[in-house]
Amino acid sequence: MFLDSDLLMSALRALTPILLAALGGALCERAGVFNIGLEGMMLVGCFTAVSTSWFTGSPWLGVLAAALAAAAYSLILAVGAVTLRGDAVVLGVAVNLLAVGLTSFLLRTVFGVQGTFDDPDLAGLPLVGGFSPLTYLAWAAVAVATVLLSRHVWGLRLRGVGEAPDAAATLGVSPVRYKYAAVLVSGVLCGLAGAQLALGNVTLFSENMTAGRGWIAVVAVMLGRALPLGVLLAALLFGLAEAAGFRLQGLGLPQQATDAAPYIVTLAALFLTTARRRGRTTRTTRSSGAAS
Amino acid sequence: MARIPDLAALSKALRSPVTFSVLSGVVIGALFLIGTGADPLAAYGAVIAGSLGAEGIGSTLSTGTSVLGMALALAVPLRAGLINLGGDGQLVLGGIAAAVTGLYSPLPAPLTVVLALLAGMAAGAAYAALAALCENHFGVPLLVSSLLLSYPAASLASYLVRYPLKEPGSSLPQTRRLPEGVALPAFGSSTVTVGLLLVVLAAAAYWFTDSRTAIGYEIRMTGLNSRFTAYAGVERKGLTLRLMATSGALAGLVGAIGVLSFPYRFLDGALTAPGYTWTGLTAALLAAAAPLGTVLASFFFAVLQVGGLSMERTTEVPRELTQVLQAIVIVFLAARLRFPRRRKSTDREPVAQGEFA
Amino acid sequence: MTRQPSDRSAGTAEVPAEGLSTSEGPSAVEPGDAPAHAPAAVELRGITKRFPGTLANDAVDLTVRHGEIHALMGENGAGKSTLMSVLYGMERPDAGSIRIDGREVSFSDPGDAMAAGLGMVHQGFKLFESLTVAENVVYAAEPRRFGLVDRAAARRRVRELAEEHGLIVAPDAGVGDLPVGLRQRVEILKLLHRGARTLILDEPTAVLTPAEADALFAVLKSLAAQGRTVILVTHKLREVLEVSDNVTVLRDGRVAARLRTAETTADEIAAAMTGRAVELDRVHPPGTPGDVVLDVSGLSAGDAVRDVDLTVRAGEIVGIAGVAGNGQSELIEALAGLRPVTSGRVTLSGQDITHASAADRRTAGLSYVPEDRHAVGTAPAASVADNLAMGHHRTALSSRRGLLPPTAARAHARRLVERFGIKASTPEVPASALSGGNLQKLLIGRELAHDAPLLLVEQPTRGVDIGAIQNIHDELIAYRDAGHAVLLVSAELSEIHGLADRVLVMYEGRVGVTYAKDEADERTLGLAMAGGTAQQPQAATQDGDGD
Amino acid sequence: NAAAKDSADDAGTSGGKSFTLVTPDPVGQNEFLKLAVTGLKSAAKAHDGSQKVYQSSDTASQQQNVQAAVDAKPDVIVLVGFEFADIVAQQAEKNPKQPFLMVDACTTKTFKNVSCAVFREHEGVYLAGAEAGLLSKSGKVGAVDVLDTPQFRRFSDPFAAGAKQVAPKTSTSTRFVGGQSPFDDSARAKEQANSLLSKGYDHLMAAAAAGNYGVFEAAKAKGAYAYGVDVNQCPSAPGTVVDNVIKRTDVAVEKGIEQVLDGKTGTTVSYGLKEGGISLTGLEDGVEDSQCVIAEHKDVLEKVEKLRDQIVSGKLTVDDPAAK
Ligand SMILES: Nc1ncnc2c1ncn2[C@@H]1O[C@H](COP(=O)(O)OP(=O)(O)OP(=O)(O)O)[C@@H](O)[C@H]1O
Ligand SMILES: Nc1ncnc2c1ncn2[C@@H]1O[C@H](COP(=O)(O)OP(=O)(O)OP(=O)(O)O)[C@@H](O)[C@H]1O
Ligand SMILES: [Mg+2]
Ligand SMILES: [Mg+2]
Repeated sequence: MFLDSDLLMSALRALTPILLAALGGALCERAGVFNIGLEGMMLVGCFTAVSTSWFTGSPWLGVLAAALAAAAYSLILAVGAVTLRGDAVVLGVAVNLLAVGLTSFLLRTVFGVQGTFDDPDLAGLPLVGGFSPLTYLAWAAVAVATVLLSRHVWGLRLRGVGEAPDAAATLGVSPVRYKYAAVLVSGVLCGLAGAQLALGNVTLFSENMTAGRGWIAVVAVMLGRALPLGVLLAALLFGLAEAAGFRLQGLGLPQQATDAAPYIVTLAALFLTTARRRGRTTRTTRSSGAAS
Repeated sequence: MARIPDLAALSKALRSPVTFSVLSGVVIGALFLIGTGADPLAAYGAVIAGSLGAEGIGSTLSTGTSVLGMALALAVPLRAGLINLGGDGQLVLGGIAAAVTGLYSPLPAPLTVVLALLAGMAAGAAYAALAALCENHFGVPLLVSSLLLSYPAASLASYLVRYPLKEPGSSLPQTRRLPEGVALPAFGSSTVTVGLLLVVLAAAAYWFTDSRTAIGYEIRMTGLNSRFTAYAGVERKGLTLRLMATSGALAGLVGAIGVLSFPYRFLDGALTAPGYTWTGLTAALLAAAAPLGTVLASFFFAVLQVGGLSMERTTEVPRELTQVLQAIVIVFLAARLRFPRRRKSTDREPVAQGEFA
Repeated sequence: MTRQPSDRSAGTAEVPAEGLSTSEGPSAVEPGDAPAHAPAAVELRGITKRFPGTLANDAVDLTVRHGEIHALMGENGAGKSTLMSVLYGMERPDAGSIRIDGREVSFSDPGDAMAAGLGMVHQGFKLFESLTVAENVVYAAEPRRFGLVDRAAARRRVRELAEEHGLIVAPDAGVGDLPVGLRQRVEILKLLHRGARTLILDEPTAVLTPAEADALFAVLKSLAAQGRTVILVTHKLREVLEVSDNVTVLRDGRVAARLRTAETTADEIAAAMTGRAVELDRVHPPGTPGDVVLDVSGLSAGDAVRDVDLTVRAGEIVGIAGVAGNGQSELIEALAGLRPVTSGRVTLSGQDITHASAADRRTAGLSYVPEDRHAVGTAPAASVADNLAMGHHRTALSSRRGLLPPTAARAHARRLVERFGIKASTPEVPASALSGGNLQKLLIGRELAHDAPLLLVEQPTRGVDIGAIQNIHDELIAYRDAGHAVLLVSAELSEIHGLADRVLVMYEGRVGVTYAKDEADERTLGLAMAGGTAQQPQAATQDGDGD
Repeated sequence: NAAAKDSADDAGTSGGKSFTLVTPDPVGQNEFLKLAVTGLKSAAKAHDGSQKVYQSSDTASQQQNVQAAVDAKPDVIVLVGFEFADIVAQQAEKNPKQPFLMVDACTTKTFKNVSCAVFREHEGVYLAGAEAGLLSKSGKVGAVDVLDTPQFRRFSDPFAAGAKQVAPKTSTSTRFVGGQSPFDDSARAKEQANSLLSKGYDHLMAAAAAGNYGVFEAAKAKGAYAYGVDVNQCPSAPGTVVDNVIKRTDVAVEKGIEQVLDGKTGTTVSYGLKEGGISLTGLEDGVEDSQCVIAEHKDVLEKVEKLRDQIVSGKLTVDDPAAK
């Protein structure tokens, strides 16, 4: 049968890095910071994970270092967009660009290779039940993020900060602090996404290996309306479309068609969800300025 | 802009965020170089010599053609606060349309060239307009619709050139070479073609529209406050559609120029691999889409790209350094540069203009 | 030290001011229940706050006793909000000290101020529209269970407080769905939840009907009776006289007068506010109406505007009164072409414009001064010249081929700056550099310059001080007298009363009776604005609870 | 590997001959390009000359690098890859005195100053396919290619043909990595391999460039087998990689330079099984130490050797998908 457990496994593996990054993106979105630098933060995570695992021999240290490095890297966005009030979109583009340059530069100066670093001695993450532990972590993160955002004090404050920073400030909640926290946590999650990609999905680093996954995460945030569960569904949709695409190649569909499939499916899903949303809320009137 | 440069203007220019950012980028880049044991002076010297020297200037100008073309394509909607992330798709469709026209047009060669350019522009425009329609009629944000539409376009072009349009016997996914004469004339023996003139003309037209026409004024004001222009009767959806179509036409033009220049055929991936779309976008963002600034930023990035490759050939410094440099400049500038998009009404902070001045 | 006010109110102001500003010694007045020797609830000394180009507070002293309702008055820009921001820890003063209950304090953020027992309702609401009432009330002071927000406890708390203070509002209602009167309650509940002993309310009644305002005052009085202290920031004389115990008047950042409410008059306060005698509530002579310019019949636009009929003739000003949120803005937007019309018919000078675009309506002879001058009426980042060109750029300023020579725009800007007395150093400065009053002049000047048969104008003098108000009113009257039709929406009843030849009241999207100029006194209008009955807020509460 | 460094080190030692190699992609872990660099170095050593490697990453940098190479006028400019056909044709015409050596491709027109060395990989892939056909338990063998292009079809179609030659009932299938960076996306390559493995395919030809490592990982996890390309890739996944289609780019570069220096320009040399330019690790000396699975299957090797002999003698011809 076409839909089988292998397809699902494949989809789940493919979506893990996207899911982790998209959760980070969703937190930022909720805090009112538009984060399109997920791709770059993830790539920094990939490189740090591989290099740390290589030099220490421990993939776990690699994961830890990836989370820390990507969080540190995310400070560019935090300082630029929150403290200096720069344009988040421009900063996000720059964060992505810098990550490609920086990791390629370091790949050459640290490992002396260009393109790909791979070695049989490079320790990847162990598999538990067919998945890397970070896969389970990603799913747990969905649950945690859901509870955090909807029920936890921190989440309530974060949502308030994202919606009306002035109002939060008058109640003694520092929007800056919450925005920083959201960006840093997104950095951590992107770092984990990178570690999963480079030590879980495969065990190697290659230049620009995120290959657009960060952008998909950005789209997943929009499609999932920045809700953890929504983001999960969006990532799942994309993962399934991609995994199904692989299958369809086997049925003779040209590679170019299967390449395009996930994007078309995502766009179609966006059409449907936004059309429905607009049908529901014709009443909201004065929000035209807030729509981006 | 047309003021006589006096001392105040000079000091203002020196204190401008642009100068500051470029200098910061250069300094941080130098620290990187020292950190890896290289000589910053030699490296930067190699960048300058390799891009502006006699042997490099041709490459800089031909790279600059594509970078500037894409930068203009992305600047036009950006001026009104719209971000077109689908440049790659529009570029590729422009290229393939030009290739098909070039291969199958029954007209004499010079007319075919014109027709191919027009076909490229039309294809790019139509596809970009599709993204605008997604925003206007389905409420999918332009940023996302243009990005998502870009991938299928690239896949479509890839399919066409792999199967129906493939050059028989070639082991590459490429079309046949365009017939003799179906090419943009080059300057002397250089790689610089009339394409550069076309793009520079487009830049001039953009400058003129921006500063001297009513529609340019409306676009600028929309970028600063779209509710303001809507209130004054500027129709948002129509403007989005027209701006995106223009943007796509320019991207398509770059694609057509690429196909009508050496090697005179459409080769899968050749148009997008050098990343002109991203470089162009960053140039446009850097300049806040201001016409003159966009031209200067594009030239600056072309210099960095060509110079970086040359630096790698002559010194042992990886070319990624220039990419890092480019990104640092943008980070520094972005942190100080604010776009009026999405601005809250209560914001009264002065807005830094991204003009290079 | 007390600054000597230099105007004619100085004499009267001086004596009670001395009495109020010293906490020691016998006092002639006994505001509230606090014993005279007890330290004041709030004592500001020599507060100075400077913004680039503006001295917002200049050595301001303010003493507020326990259990007192203290009014802080002043024109727009006098420094009231700034002073309260300083007190509330949102702004650091450049000089001066703050004492709460006699203890010197220094707040670095509102959290500190709240901890010291202060609470503030800000000018314009500071609420989270997507959150529920309960979430808004407990935000940043949440009852918790295992680190999670204890929603049941939050709801309980809201109900308790609501009952205790007569501020009924449904805890689970989304704040975005509440009418303004109820939002005001949520703001106050927020403070009570935090146990605020001193409540600062910055222009709390700007958006309330007189009846809602009265209900609010009843609540404030009962809070004061409980021993809480209230600082009421306002520029409405009626309210001050009705509710406060003492008044401090600010002018240009300085204390202009300290008055005891019982011993002062409206004229005295107004004079202290402006520094000269002012003719309160000027009423302009009526116009001479001509042909119908705007004819609206059965107009509906979504839920906000329902079956509205109205006409505006050349040479008359028709005023629309109403509490904010009853569809006035939506009506104007529908007329301006910014909101789709669901049914009905609109003609302008005989031309059907029901479904015309905004641009076509302007061509047909309409100009429009919107309510929100920063978000809608201007592009603050653009230059004054660019802002003044908007709307004229396709007509007067550009050639037939769509060219827009920068010189033409500059010349046009200079003309308007001169004609309307806009204070701008050059036409090239960004509009954001203009003061509120000047920005409003820019906006009104630009729209009047169209010489369009119909002018739609919303809140023409909101946030503008008295000098500028009179100026703007004169311009509008002159425009009317030149034979144009004007449709005026204002929340200021005195403005409507003073300018309009006929008055309509909008309530829940509908327009009721038309009042002639002499019928339209503030009492009548106030009643009509509340839907004909003073019980309206109560009714809305019940709706909210029913959800 | 760190080729840029080498070139800078050697740049000063003039006197002898000078050679410049321009690659279409970064050398990195690209075994094929690494071998070309090795060949270039041995040529430089043999002629007491100097060598430079210019690494490109896209069409624009390819053109700029070739231009820079031409401007420096070395004794031989070596170019590896199909991508250079148009550029070399253009430059060769403009610079008739400059000798070029193209490896792995040739210009369509012949030029006096352009020599070419091409490979018949399909012959080697065919033999690998035969091994797979003989070893497969499930009777299903597949391939993972970078992209659906003729040049990569050379690694999948003959693989299927070889398997069917020895086991006619074998079913075959090919997957293409595709995506946004097909040459580097090992994660996608791995998933493509998995999609084959989950359908029961147990022997996979890996022609996924950097993605090969992903293919090996996938095969290893499922206990299946894979085939490498260009060099001996068995050590990267011992017990999983059965054999490799060896492409002696180093030999082609070294011999090519030799010929050009000898004045034999304008010729095309084709390397296949017969010339020893294409081979399998299993058919070379030192199979025992190669860590390849095939070392344990002498019987299979015997059969494959026979096939090879037939191809070498011309009795058997392998279809070249890239020639279609
Ligand atoms: N953040 C700021 N930066 C610069 N100037 C400011 C700032 N906040 C207030 N001002 C200026 O300080 C002065 C006092 O403003 P404030 O808001 O305190 O007046 P107000 O009395 O509350 O007026 P209103 O009745 O309009 O609320 C004004 O001139 C105002 O423009
Ligand atoms: N938030 C702010 N940021 C920067 N400057 C401000 C801000 N608010 C006010 N200003 C400046 O303070 C000055 C006074 O502004 P404000 O709007 O209070 O004027 P005003 O006293 O009300 O004058 P007008 O009579 O024109 O209304 C203006 O020049 C304005 O540029
Ligand atoms: Mg105020
Ligand atoms: Mg003011």
